Amino acid sequence: MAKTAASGDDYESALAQSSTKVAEFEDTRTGFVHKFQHALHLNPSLVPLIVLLLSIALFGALLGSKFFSPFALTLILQQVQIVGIVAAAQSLVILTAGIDLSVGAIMVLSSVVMGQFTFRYGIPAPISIGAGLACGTACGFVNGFLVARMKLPPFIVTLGMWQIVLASNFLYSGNATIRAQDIAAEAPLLHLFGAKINIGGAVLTVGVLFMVGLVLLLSYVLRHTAWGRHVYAVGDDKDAAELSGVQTDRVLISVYMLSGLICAFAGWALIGRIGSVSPTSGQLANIESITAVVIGGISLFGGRGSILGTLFGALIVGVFTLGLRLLGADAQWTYLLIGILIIAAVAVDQWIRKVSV
Amino acid sequence: MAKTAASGDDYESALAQSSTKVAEFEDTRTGFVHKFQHALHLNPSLVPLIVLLLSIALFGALLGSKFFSPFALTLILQQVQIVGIVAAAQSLVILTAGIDLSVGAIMVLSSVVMGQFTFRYGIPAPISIGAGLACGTACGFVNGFLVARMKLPPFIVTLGMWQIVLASNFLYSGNATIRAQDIAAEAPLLHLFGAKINIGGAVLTVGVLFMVGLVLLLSYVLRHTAWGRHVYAVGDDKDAAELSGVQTDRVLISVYMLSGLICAFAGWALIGRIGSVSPTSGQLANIESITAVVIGGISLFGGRGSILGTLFGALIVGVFTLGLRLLGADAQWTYLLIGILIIAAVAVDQWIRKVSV
Amino acid sequence: ESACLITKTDTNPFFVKMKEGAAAAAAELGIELKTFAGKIDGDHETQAQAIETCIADGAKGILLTPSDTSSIVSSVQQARDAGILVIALDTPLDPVDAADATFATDNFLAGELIGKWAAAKLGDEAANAKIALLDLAVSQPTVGVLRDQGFLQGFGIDLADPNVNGDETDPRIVGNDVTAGNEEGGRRAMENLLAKDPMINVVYTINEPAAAGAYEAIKSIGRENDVLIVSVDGGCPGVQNIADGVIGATSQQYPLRMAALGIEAIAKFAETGEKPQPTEGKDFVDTGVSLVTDESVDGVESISVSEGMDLCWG
Amino acid sequence: MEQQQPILQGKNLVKRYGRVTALDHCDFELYPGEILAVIGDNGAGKSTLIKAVSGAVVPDAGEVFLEGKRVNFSSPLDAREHGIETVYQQLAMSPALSIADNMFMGRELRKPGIMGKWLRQLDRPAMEAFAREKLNELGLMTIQNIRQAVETLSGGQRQGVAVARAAAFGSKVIILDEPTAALGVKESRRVLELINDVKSRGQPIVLISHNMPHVFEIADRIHIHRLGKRLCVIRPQDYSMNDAVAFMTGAKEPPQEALAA
Amino acid sequence: MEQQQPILQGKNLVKRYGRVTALDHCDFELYPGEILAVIGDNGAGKSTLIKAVSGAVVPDAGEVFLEGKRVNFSSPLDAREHGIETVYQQLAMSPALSIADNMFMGRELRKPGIMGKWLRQLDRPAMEAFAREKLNELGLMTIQNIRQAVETLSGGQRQGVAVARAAAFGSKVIILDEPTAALGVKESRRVLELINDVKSRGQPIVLISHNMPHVFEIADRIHIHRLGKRLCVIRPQDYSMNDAVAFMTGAKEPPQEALAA
Ligand SMILES: Nc1ncnc2c1ncn2[C@@H]1O[C@H](COP(=O)(O)OP(=O)(O)OP(=O)(O)O)[C@@H](O)[C@H]1O
Ligand SMILES: Nc1ncnc2c1ncn2[C@@H]1O[C@H](COP(=O)(O)OP(=O)(O)OP(=O)(O)O)[C@@H](O)[C@H]1O
Ligand SMILES: O[C@@H]1[C@H](O)[C@H](O)CO[C@H]1O
Ligand SMILES: [Mg+2]
Ligand SMILES: [Mg+2]
Repeated sequence: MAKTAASGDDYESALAQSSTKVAEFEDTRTGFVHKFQHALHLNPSLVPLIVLLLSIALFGALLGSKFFSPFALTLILQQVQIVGIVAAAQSLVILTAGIDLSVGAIMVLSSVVMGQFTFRYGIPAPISIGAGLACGTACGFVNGFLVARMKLPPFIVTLGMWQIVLASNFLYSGNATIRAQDIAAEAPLLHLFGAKINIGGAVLTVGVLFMVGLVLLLSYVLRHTAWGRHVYAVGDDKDAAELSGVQTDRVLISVYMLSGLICAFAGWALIGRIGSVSPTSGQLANIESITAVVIGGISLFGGRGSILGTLFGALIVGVFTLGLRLLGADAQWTYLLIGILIIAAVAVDQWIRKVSV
Repeated sequence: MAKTAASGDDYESALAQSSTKVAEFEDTRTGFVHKFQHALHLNPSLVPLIVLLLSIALFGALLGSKFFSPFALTLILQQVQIVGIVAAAQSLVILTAGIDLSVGAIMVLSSVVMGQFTFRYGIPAPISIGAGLACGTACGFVNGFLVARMKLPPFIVTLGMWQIVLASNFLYSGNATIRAQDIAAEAPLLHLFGAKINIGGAVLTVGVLFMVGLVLLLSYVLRHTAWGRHVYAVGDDKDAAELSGVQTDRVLISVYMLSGLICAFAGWALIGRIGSVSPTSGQLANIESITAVVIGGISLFGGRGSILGTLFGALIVGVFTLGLRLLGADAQWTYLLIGILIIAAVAVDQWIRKVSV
Repeated sequence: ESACLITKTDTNPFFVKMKEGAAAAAAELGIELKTFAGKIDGDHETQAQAIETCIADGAKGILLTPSDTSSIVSSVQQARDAGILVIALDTPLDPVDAADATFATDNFLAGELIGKWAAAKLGDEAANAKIALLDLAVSQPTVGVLRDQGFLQGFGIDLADPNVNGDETDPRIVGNDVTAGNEEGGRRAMENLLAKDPMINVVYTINEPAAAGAYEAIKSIGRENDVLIVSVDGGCPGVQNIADGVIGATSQQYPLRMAALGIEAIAKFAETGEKPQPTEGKDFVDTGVSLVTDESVDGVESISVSEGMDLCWG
Repeated sequence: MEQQQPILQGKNLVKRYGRVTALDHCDFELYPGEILAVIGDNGAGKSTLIKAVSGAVVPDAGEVFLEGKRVNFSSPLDAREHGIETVYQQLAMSPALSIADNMFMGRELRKPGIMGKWLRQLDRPAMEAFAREKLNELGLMTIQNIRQAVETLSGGQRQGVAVARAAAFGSKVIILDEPTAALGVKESRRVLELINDVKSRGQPIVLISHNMPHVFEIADRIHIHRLGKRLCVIRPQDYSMNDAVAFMTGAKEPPQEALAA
Repeated sequence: MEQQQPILQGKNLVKRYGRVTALDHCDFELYPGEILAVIGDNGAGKSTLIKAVSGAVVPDAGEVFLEGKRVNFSSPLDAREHGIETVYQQLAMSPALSIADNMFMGRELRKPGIMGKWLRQLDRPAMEAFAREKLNELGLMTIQNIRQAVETLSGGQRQGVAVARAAAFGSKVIILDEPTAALGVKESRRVLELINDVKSRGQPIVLISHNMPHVFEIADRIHIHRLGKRLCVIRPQDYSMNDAVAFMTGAKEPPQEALAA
């Protein structure tokens, strides 16, 4: 035993001359394929974009100009806008390793508040809209508080809120619809997101632009601000984030509040899209938004993925749905084929990721 | 620098005399409360049981004999049986850090196969039932294969399967219900799980006993067999499990297959419960089963929790639902209150866990 | 005395009104009313649980709008065995006599009326019509099938299997899509079918919210004046939409009447043990259906929008 | 030194997990400007002790004092705001985030001008340059890509990032839980130099380590932990490494005067 | 020894992650019955090397031979079935499971008689007794509760469990990636004794370590890794620790004959 430590004399004296060059290796691989692989490796959110382009190409080839018409392509954007906006909210929450099952309910309640405040109480539309947005944010705050401070599982908190908010929505609205014609006549501001804009031939709605703008903005915030990094850190490993100085509770609460606010905007956009204020809308918003998020490559375990992917995920589903309908599949077959295509889309996605190391 | 290593001579020679006693500490805390806390610490699945007992006591106090009647109490069991069986399947999948959104669809398709094979093709009931069970297992195999071998996210795989299986169910059955009267007359074996058994005054059905037996069996298997430990290890950290010698793919595929098989049994039980074979059943089985799992204390991130908790979770929801209905709340108020109660139940659960260290 | 009302959902204004009608009648007759509903249309398991709860609760009678007309029969039998009067509202059970009585709209007839009206409205052009069918759900619940097939029958299209939507081969049909019976689904389904053929000129919708959504889609391509939309329900917003030219005609049903009749029957049963009798010549008590439109056509009986407004609900 | 008031002190700390006792009425003192080493067997309770005084674990009983004032840290953030910077043994890092993101977590640099002020944009280049510099100082020349996610680093590289983070941001007290465990010969030596630097700036340091030569080289005092308790405190000049190892493994009884220390 | 056929061999192994090169045409040989130490800077690629030869990572290029036969391990399980037992640096353990469950993961003991044969019941008492014994052998006397979840163990206790697992189950080759990094003085010494035991049973061992005295004490040959490559192989009796450190940090050029080794 004595040998061990004894032989250790001064073995560190050589360190003074040790190399101080940062390690570098030449990469002898060249060519387009390799460059492309490398680009994918650096920007994994491009992968769902490729899948999206592939599916557009597929349906374009099958359907020709019927699908490649400006009408069909902008229609997809319009059909996707509500899910896209809600999925942006859902992405934020899922990035924190949470889940928000109350998005659809918050969206509908907010739109009902906007409508009922205007029509039942005669409050001017801008104020009613403000009230609707505040309502969504408040619901989000309750979610965030219960998750962050009470440490309850997000699934249960938002499941409970879903039931609570939805029931409140029905009880408050008395299930009454406010008709599009009345809104157009008396409070056209509620229809703002439905307004059409002609950009270089393509007809887009304010809602579509809002969705795209929102995703770009959130993408910037998530990548380039401290708050954005903290969202990822909380989702990645909450304890580690806390230990390294992130105010995790505050981040969580702000994320759920922002999610609520975005859902309220989605409620406003919903009025623009369906014309009327209807308390029975948005029943599939939960599952559709989570689907978009997962197809877009964000991990349900939090901390990994990009919100741009979510937008592509939502569009992929939109392309499949419209494409299959145009191909003439009936409702039940469409439903079945979409199931297959979603699995196929993610399989292609995984495969691209695998080869892009 | 020289000092470092040089002074290290032979500092290990003292080791020969080092103590060889395993560390032990006296615990000076005594009393019932402490014992109770300690029991909870060792068996976290007792926590939802306590919440369950508390809620039974609550509604008992509010409703008296209406609720404490053998009829009402066994009714809860009967109402919970389908969700309970499906939630057992869901628990297995969630323990592996997966999720199974196709449970409800597999259940219904299996029951439809049992019914249609018997009545459309005139195959003897036992064989048809076998076909239904095989059908559920096969669906589970597809899920498992895609998750384990293709490495696709379980959420997407089972979401896709949900759509595929549900649409197949509608297409295959032509949306036709097989009536209870016909089943009773021609294939009473399909009604087996609905058969009533009188055990000391309480009326139970075969389905209820099956649910309880299934949960106990799975609980044994998960705790006391190698396969059970592997299920936990895969959910805990799949890479680690793989590195330490678990055949993770095989475990995953077996879990999804077993889940499919259990769902097929749930389909059989469903025929017993509703009398007929109806392709529109089970639409809420996904969300209800996941809810039971999470209330029961299993983590959606896998690897933690006990299947006994799931049974208590399902019963907690059953107690709330029946209790509130008997109290006369109307449907929307019931939903609202159930939302609140579910959050409260989990909050109490968290609180008990916190004090039971 | 207590009674239960179990509806398919309680989010559809149709059922909300039905509940109000029942509550009003119950208050008048001194009956305690408990109400239950499925979570979504087609959710018959929650309805079965509700029946069990009513039995546990000792109710005298149950009013039920069944989500699955044959599946629920076993639960209904259980209630009847417990001495409870069970009345089906809106949708008959299968078999009809599984309930003690049925107060309902004839949904097939409701569809047939709007089908006939649309065909008559188009006149000779009916032979070249391009028809979109906006149904309820992929699971094809019975109301959805009855109305859709009734419409096609009225329009003069061969039904193939009358129990299945979408198996027709008539080239005038552009396609079927599902709406979930709300505005959002109505708009999406309409857009999908318009992308397939933008020249659609007849739209059948399962109900008026779906019709309102479909109208938004049609309006957004500027064809709102070329397309005929027909629907079913006769709720106040729907009738107002006829006045505004959104919908051409709708088949109005009377949920308040169904509910009130139901409660009265239960009160009577509790008092005398007497059960209600069906309408002459039918196996249920027909609570009536009327075609509401301001553009009446020959050969189809209709009422005006202002009459419809007086009778509307919700 | 002991005559002074301790800058950080724990009294009678107890922490139990179910039937497991991690801290058993343990005391702890850190004096201004000193390097205090904490040594002890695996599982003796060293990490739990420093977690208890740095807010990462709330003790069941006992008190913590910072500069003589009783404190109740409810989170590591609390302790950090009081100037206690800790490198935990399990290395609190966000695996999917980059080296720079991790180093600046919670104190990010923003771009100068409107980009930073109004758009709150992070100054990635500055953060990355700083991170690269700190890692070079530690001799971690093998990190090829400063944008690498921390989870893709080698064990030693990861530890280097954590140590660099703690050292980079000045504070009242620095606590290092086995900072050199995964480090190579060169990198370990740099960390020891760094500890001496920090000390020369007047900041006290707590160093947990199993490396006796290192401990005896740089510690001013050595806290020997055994079975959840402070067994004794010795000065490296008074005892040999062999004695220290004998005390901590229970081979020898500690001397009376050291017990009182 | 070198005249013999290597029991485990890697040739020209390459592994890249994006633009990061972890293995750069690296060779590796382990001969029967020897203790081969692998040393090198942090991030030099040691862990990647042993992952590549044990199936945990599939190299981009290069070949692996076991007893002269080309093998293509696609998973660690593959390698394990061929008798290669590895303790990875990141310690592959299931955090929520108990010590005994982890030690026997994949080779559980079943109860004798029908309980085991028909009900496939695990023999928990036997597994726990065995685990306790192995941990005692390693000197880990601080584990109070053998049923503890691994995630609640101290850093060193956890490493002890991993090492005990590898040592307990005999195999052709044992690979240990920094097995003593988190261990205390006593526990490290026990691991070295254990390695010598294993060697005396005739099984070869690969030991990655940053502890030069340990390496020079027990290694038969030392593979020096630098910048993703094998720089040279030396025998401890031929060179001093100072030389080894100089080679691995790039302070000195390695001698010609060692390059050929
Ligand atoms: N969450 C926990 N649950 C149960 N026991 C725990 C928990 N955390 C720590 N312990 C136990 O407390 C004791 C002290 O652990 P601690 O991590 O403080 O040891 P340590 O002295 O830092 O050891 P090492 O040198 O190995 O890092 C150990 O026996 C450990 O198993
Ligand atoms: N998944 C990965 N992605 C990117 N780079 C990686 C990945 N895994 C390893 N590397 C890089 O490969 C190089 C070699 O890592 P490796 O873990 O083999 O080093 P090591 O010699 O074991 O170091 P240590 O002594 O610190 O454990 C490092 O520069 C590391 O950053
Ligand atoms: O009759 C009702 C309503 O018309 C509703 O729109 C759908 O469900 C039916 O049963
Ligand atoms: Mg420690
Ligand atoms: Mg390594």
